[in-house]
Amino acid sequence: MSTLIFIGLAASLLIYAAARLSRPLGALLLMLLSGAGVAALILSWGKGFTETLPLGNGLELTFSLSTFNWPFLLLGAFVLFIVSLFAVNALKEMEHGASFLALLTLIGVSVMGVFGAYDFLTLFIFFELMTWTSFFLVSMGKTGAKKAALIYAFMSMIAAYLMISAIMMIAQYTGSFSYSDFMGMYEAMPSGIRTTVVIFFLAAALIKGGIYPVHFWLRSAHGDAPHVFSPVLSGLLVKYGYYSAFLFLLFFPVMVATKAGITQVTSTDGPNFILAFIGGLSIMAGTVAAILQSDAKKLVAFSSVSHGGYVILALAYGTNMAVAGGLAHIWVHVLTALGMFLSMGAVAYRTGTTDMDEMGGLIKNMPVTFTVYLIAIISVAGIPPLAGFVSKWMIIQALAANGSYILAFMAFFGSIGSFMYVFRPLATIFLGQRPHKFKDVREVPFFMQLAMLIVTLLTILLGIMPYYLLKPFTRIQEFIGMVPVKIGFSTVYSALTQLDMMLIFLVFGGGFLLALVIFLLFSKPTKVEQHEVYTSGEIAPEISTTPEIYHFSKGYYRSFGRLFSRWPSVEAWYHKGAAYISQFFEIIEQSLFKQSINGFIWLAVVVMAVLMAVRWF
Amino acid sequence: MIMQNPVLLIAVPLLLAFLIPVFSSFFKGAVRFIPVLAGGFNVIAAALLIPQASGDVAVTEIGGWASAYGISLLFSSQIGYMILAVNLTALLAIFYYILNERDLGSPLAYPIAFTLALSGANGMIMTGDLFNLFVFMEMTAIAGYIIAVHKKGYLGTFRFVVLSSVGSAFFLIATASLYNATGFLNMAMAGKNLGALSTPFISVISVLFIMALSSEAELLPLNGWVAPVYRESSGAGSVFFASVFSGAALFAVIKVMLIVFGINYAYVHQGLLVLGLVTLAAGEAAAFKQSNLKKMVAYSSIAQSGLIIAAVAAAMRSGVLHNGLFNAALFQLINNILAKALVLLGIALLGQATLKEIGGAGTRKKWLGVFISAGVLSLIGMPGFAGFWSKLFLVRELVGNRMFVFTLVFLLAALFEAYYYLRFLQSLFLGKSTTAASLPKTSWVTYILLFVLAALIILIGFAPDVIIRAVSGLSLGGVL
Amino acid sequence: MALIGKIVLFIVGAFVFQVALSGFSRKVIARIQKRRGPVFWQNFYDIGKLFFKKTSISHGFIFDFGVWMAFGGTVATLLFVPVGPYSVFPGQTNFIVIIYLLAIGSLGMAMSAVGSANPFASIGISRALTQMFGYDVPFALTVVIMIYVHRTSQVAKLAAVQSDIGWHLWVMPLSALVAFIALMAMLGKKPFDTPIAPAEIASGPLVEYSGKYLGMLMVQHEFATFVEVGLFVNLFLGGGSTLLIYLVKYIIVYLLTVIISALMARFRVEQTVAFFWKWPLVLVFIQALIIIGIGIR
Amino acid sequence: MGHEWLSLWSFLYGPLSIFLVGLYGLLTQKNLIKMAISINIMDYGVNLFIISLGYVPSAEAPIYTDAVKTYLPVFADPLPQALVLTAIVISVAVTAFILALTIKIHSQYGTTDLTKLGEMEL
Repeated sequence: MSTLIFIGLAASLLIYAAARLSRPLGALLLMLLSGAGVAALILSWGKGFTETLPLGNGLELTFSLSTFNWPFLLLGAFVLFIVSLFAVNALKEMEHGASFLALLTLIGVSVMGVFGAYDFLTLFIFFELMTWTSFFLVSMGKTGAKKAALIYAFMSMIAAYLMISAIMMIAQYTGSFSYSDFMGMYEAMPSGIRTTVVIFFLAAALIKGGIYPVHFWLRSAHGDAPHVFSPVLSGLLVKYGYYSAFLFLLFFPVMVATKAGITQVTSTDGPNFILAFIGGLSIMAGTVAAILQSDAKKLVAFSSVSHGGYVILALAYGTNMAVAGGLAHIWVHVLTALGMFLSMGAVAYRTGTTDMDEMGGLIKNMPVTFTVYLIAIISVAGIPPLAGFVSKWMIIQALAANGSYILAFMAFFGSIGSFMYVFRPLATIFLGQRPHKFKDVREVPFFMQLAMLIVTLLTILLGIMPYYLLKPFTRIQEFIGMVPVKIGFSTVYSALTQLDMMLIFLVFGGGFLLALVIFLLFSKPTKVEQHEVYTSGEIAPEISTTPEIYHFSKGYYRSFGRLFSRWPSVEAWYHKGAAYISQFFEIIEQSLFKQSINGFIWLAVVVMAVLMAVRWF
Repeated sequence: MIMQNPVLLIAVPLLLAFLIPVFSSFFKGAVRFIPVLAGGFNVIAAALLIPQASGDVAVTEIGGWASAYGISLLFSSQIGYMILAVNLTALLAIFYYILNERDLGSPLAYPIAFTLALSGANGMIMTGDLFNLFVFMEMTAIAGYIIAVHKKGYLGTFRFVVLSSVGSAFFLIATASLYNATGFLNMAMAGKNLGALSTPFISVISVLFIMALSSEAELLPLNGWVAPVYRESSGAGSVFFASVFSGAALFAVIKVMLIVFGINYAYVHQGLLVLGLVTLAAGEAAAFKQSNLKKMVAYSSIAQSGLIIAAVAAAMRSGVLHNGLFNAALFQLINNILAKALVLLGIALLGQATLKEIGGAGTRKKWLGVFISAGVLSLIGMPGFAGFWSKLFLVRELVGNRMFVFTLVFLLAALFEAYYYLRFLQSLFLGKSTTAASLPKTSWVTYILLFVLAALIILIGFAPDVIIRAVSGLSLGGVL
Repeated sequence: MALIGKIVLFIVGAFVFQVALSGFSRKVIARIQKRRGPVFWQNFYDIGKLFFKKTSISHGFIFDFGVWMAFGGTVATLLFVPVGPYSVFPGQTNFIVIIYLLAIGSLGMAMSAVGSANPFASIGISRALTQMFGYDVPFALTVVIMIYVHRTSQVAKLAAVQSDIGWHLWVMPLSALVAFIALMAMLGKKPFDTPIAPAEIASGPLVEYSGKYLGMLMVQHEFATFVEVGLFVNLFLGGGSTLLIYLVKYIIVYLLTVIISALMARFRVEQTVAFFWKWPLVLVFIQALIIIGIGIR
Repeated sequence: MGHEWLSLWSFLYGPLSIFLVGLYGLLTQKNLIKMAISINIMDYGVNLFIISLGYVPSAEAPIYTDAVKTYLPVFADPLPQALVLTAIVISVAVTAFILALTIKIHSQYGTTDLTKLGEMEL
């Protein structure tokens, strides 16, 4: 692995050089590399190794490939593969395309490091590598991106410092950075330190994962990042947070209990319960915020907040069903986030905007993109027979089986609310009246379509055959000594019932065919133009001249928004806090550094007097 | 071998500095190369000396006096690395001066000042004698005054002169009193005899020392000059201040603290710790608001000095020397010298003063942008660069020694530092310039030098044990 | 083969029964409003007329596709709901599958409607989704309580278990109340008919449909009704040990919704949501507390 | 010892008060020239202090002559005197520099008043 990391570093230079010659070449190189990563990982199914890279002076980096991190490494390679495929065409007009690709390669390196780490130090190093590379990548986006990147970096640094503090506390106690040492020592640590470590580490994970009270960086970072990078942010980088939460939850009481074979939460364990609750709040806040967005990418960003909530809720809930569901949901969210962000990127690539209120009727121009988006949102909303349903079903099963009504309420809230927000882009970008300026928009080029279609295909296949979705995670459950969830090729068994995705798919397909047959049996319909609609007596030609008037998708859910008009906004608090800090800094500068010379001497005399006085008395 | 005597590191530049006026009457044009000669000699000499020095401190006696009575110079491999870092950055600044700023001021005064400053800085780092330290400090300071007025920044320089003079007056009082009480000017011996003295006396002396050194080391009460001087000084000048002067002065402070006061006077270190932390916090807070790049770096430099001093003080605070923390502080010092030189030189080469003006300059001068980012990323402690390790070690030691308040202040400061430096990088690469002014030309020599510095930072970033080995043992082998 | 026969029987049976019933309900409404009303097989006429109409207007591919999806999705859902003692796929009558599969039908219809590019349709759909957000959450929770208590999420089993402990209508009266209100909203009956609101937005989603499109959507609507009312009957009224008992219960519930609907005025959409998140939600949580506190028996 | 207080005053408190006078000047004066003078006063105080430290009661000048060999006198401490020479040189240099700077400032800004300069500064 360490060799791979050095190869990755070298590759980033190579790709930069290649991309200077031609963007597609650089992107193809990256695609080949990450594709090779995907292939190698699939081939290494079931294998594992650990290796160390000594840095001297007692420091060493440890990497491993095991059942535990296999799905995550695959995830990283996969996302990069898809995105670089997408980038072959998409980067053409980007200002800093070559640097973009080089930095994206570095993200790949950080993937290997974060997911492949076998000790906390390595984990941290590659976390930080990700921070600064993704900072630049986010900065390259549209107008608001610079501010967004700064907020993003700021939050990431907070997470990093929380994490490093926790790591150092662990290291001080266990004498090493290794995961396995910590696993052995965790129970024996003094409870004060343990609590601090847990809180710090989980807070870091929550920030990175964009979970509710610390989620606000997602809106701008995901929304304003370059269209090619948003899928990576949402599909890959927030997964770092989920992964570290998962990693850390292994030491958490409930997970320990589950390891002993208990499939049911016996007590509402305090910390777990709180964490699950935070996950639940994140689901709700993300959902409501997503519904109220009018920018497509920001909408998807908040859907990430909501989905992160599912993952955290499920992982913290800790029954074997919930854990398997939560882990599966990570992969599901990768696919859906890719699907949604890539299709939004494709739309923006052609139209140059992500403002939903401006668009409409693009399905005629971009049918493939529409299909991709449609499949992605069916999965996001957790509608069978796609992959999204499996994981949501498992999570809800786990919650229902143990009677956690409040959490179940939260899960349902997010799930049903997602119908609302996923439909809005569908309706206002692809359907409805098409503004005149988008009449000549074309479908995106081949590679972009290919990248999107791969994602779509996988979403469908994993939905019909949940075995491939769940097997890696049941293997993890075996690996960490948890009772694995029972799965069949297309079936999942819970304590309450069983689910047969193939059956659902076939029945749905049958119903669809029936509908088609009935439809075709009867007389052929007449096609009409887009603007020929019933308008209760309004003047129709106006529609063709100014379609915006009849678009009616501005403020799509405005009535719903009224419900929340008086709710407190976390973001507003943060802004207020930032303003106070800024003022405070101003005062410090004025009083300590902007004196006249006499002032400085005064300052010195006072400091001297104080120092001496403290000594003397 | 003659090169083995560390006194040459001081004497050669000094000699060359005095030769400059003589030289200038014969070869007017060649004068400007003399500082290069001095700097180059020092770099080579230091590089040659380091392998021969062991971790232990070698004491070189000057003028045939036994070390406790005469002036003595200390040298060890750690001091050697310090000298190497300082001289390397100084050499860089001098190159920059020759290539870009030769016509800025008097063609005579500035070469002299640079060479003199080099000599003084080396003296400050190496000397083991308190009064000698004063002399070198003043020498450096006067050279510094000259360098500070390079770009006609009279007001900032005036501040600098006044505050620094006050500091040196304090220093003299403290030194004289210490001499009177202990009978020695030699740091080690004075420190040894300190035990017999009363606590009030030591506390007064220590406060005086702290005040005195605070002006040079950019610590809080007397560091009001830093921002205006950085802002007004030339490119070479700002590098001198950020890397050469503050590096040498910080090392001198550390030396005085370690050798004279040692670990037995918790209250001395406690005071210094608080002062350092306040400096750190205030510096970062002030830097956060700046849009002038040099002022931003200046305040950040203040903050870093505070951090280093606080860390050293914390390492000695509890009656035991925490090697790890001490080494981490020294690591941070060296990283700071190298990275800050890189950043300031880069800013000077871009020739733009504010965040807005610099917009997009990094894309127009790609390599320069890359080098600057290496420096900046090292300063904010990103992995792959030297600064990451120093930050990591600091956190490790701080958490390990349960100094949670310090950790908190340090990490918060680092957070804001990261924010404004990243903002700078963002503007550098992705911003849109507000001025139409074209960027000054940069010669390939400068690029090579910058490359060396950046490579050094990245090298340490990947193999931190080079520096760890260098700085560890300064406390172990003992200047004591 | 038997399976296919069963499927056909289910679909045809549901169609005939529900269309007849809805025709009858028109009569009921008419009587409440002191009219005579149409004959009860009027709806068969209507559907037949629509299907055999020579002209129908298409607004493009997605307009057609959405209709197929809506129809197919709803038919598929139908097959997972147990009717009395019968179900097509025994052991697969998973509640969560049913409510989410029902959503695919709704999604198809929504897509098709918005695909027509008519602003009224768009408004209607946005209201429908908003309203759905309102009622589905409390409704799902009522069922979660049951699932937890009985340790199964099979609708058939949840229905069967009531023969031992009594109907959930009596055991969990608050849940039943909530579920009934939610049912009204699901069926789009007043006061929860904002998405259609004929006088306001010209029938909303359905504004652009004609001919066989409208026919298919009407059938789809009847199937969805069959699923939704059927769920209520199964979950709260103990299903039915014979088909007849089931159908009787079904008719009573359906007519009840129709009658109540005839007496109500319309909510605004955000009022609907606010309403559902206020009282029904609170009631469900109270019910949950009671169930946790005193148990089922 | 009657002259104890006298020696204390002349060797310790006296120089220190001179130093404090200088410090006071720096604290209050707004004129650059006056500040330079204050610094100078401070330096005088310090130098005097150092010199006085070398004082040993009834000692001889530390000059090694033949006569010394015969009766081993008490020498005054020669080191402070050596030190003070250096210090004086430095303070002269600094003073010269400050004055030069003041001239420059005056020619550039037309004033030597710190309050007026403060507005131009920064």
